[in-house]
Amino acid sequence: MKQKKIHKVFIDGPINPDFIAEAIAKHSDKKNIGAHSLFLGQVRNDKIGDDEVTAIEYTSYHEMAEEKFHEIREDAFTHFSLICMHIYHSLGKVNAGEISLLVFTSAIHRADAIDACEAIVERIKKDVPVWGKEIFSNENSQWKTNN
Amino acid sequence: MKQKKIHKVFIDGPINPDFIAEAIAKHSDKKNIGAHSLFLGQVRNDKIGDDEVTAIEYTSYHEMAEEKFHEIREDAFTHFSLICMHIYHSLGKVNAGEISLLVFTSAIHRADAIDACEAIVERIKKDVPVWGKEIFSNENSQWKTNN
Amino acid sequence: MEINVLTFGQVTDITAETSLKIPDVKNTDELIQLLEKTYPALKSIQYSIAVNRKMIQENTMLQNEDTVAILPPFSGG
Amino acid sequence: MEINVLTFGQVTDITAETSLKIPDVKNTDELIQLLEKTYPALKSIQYSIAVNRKMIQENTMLQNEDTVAILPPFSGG
Repeated sequence: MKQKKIHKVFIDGPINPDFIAEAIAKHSDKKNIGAHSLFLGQVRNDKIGDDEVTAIEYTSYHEMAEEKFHEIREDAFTHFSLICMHIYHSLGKVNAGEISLLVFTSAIHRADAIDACEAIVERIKKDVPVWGKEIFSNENSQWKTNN
Repeated sequence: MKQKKIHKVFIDGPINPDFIAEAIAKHSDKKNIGAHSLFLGQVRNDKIGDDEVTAIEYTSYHEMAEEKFHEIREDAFTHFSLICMHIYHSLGKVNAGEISLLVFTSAIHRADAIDACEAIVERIKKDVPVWGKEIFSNENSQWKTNN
Repeated sequence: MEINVLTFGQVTDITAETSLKIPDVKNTDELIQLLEKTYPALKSIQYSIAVNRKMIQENTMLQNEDTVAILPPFSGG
Repeated sequence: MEINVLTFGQVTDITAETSLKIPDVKNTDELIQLLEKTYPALKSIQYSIAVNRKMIQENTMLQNEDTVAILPPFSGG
């Protein structure tokens, strides 16, 4: 049986811009790449009345989420002509203005990178068991819903 | 008459990952942003026989290009619900593996950021008077063609 | 025979436990009936069910040591 | 009356000059005829024309000091 290569997806806390820069820089020796597409999810300070979201706390069903990320990865390589793809998702607390999701696809041609990136983002939102709890400035909280 | 705000697009040489990280980090105080979409164009080492592209040298019709970038910018804000958008394009020599184009859109919701980014990339390739000359390892060169 | 039940998000808010051991249930319908009886608030929320990390849509037979996860709507990203 | 002509990319490879001053042409068709006569290799390549930084599709009247750019296919990005 083929050994699954484990790609670490979950990151404790926010995804820092420097981490993204490093991820980009690592591709400079893959000289057949012509296009990268990156999606970044940033935590919004949504307002409800006088109150606003100050952070989201992410939890996951870790084992199932990793299987789903693996499946999404395999499907992306099947459906798109990709050279690389990387997914990073935060767990724990991420403040408003910080980044909680990075999807990063690379291809010879731009259409593959762009279309794959978008498809992967949709799959993550829909299929991966991760939950965000919105923490408000008055210390109330509510479970986030995706649309 | 409305004053045009000048957005500097052209960068001398490659666009460095650290520059991209800074561009991302600057958005952390815009807390109504929920999604960023980034497109990066990387110079490919395309091969012709034994020879390969080692760099592209970019030139432009500067005044017209700036007007086009301005028009693309205005159209993007008209057609998509964007909070921010930035375009950076290299001039001069960019080696294979280095980045020559960054399109960076930010919105409340992901669809606006993603769709705008893609539309802007297509417009840049089609409408902006920039030319890339591919420099080969044997010092030959040829003018790049977009598709 | 014993089933491991895992809860997440709003479901954990209701059960107050992230994992439960439930004996003597033959299938997921029986398990859900039992859980909704024990935690009536479950009836008022949306959730999906995964057996051994696979989403199920229909009543599914359970084996000893199976893991059933009660999953509120995902909201990652 | 004098027209400023700007060239780029492959066009500059042919003209060997990035800018030319052309006197006494009334419109873009006349200008192009003159340029293709001076630089016959221009006939073998594709190019577009911009007058004062606006792309034109049809013959266009020229004024003194207008800038006409001869633009090979774009390949930015």
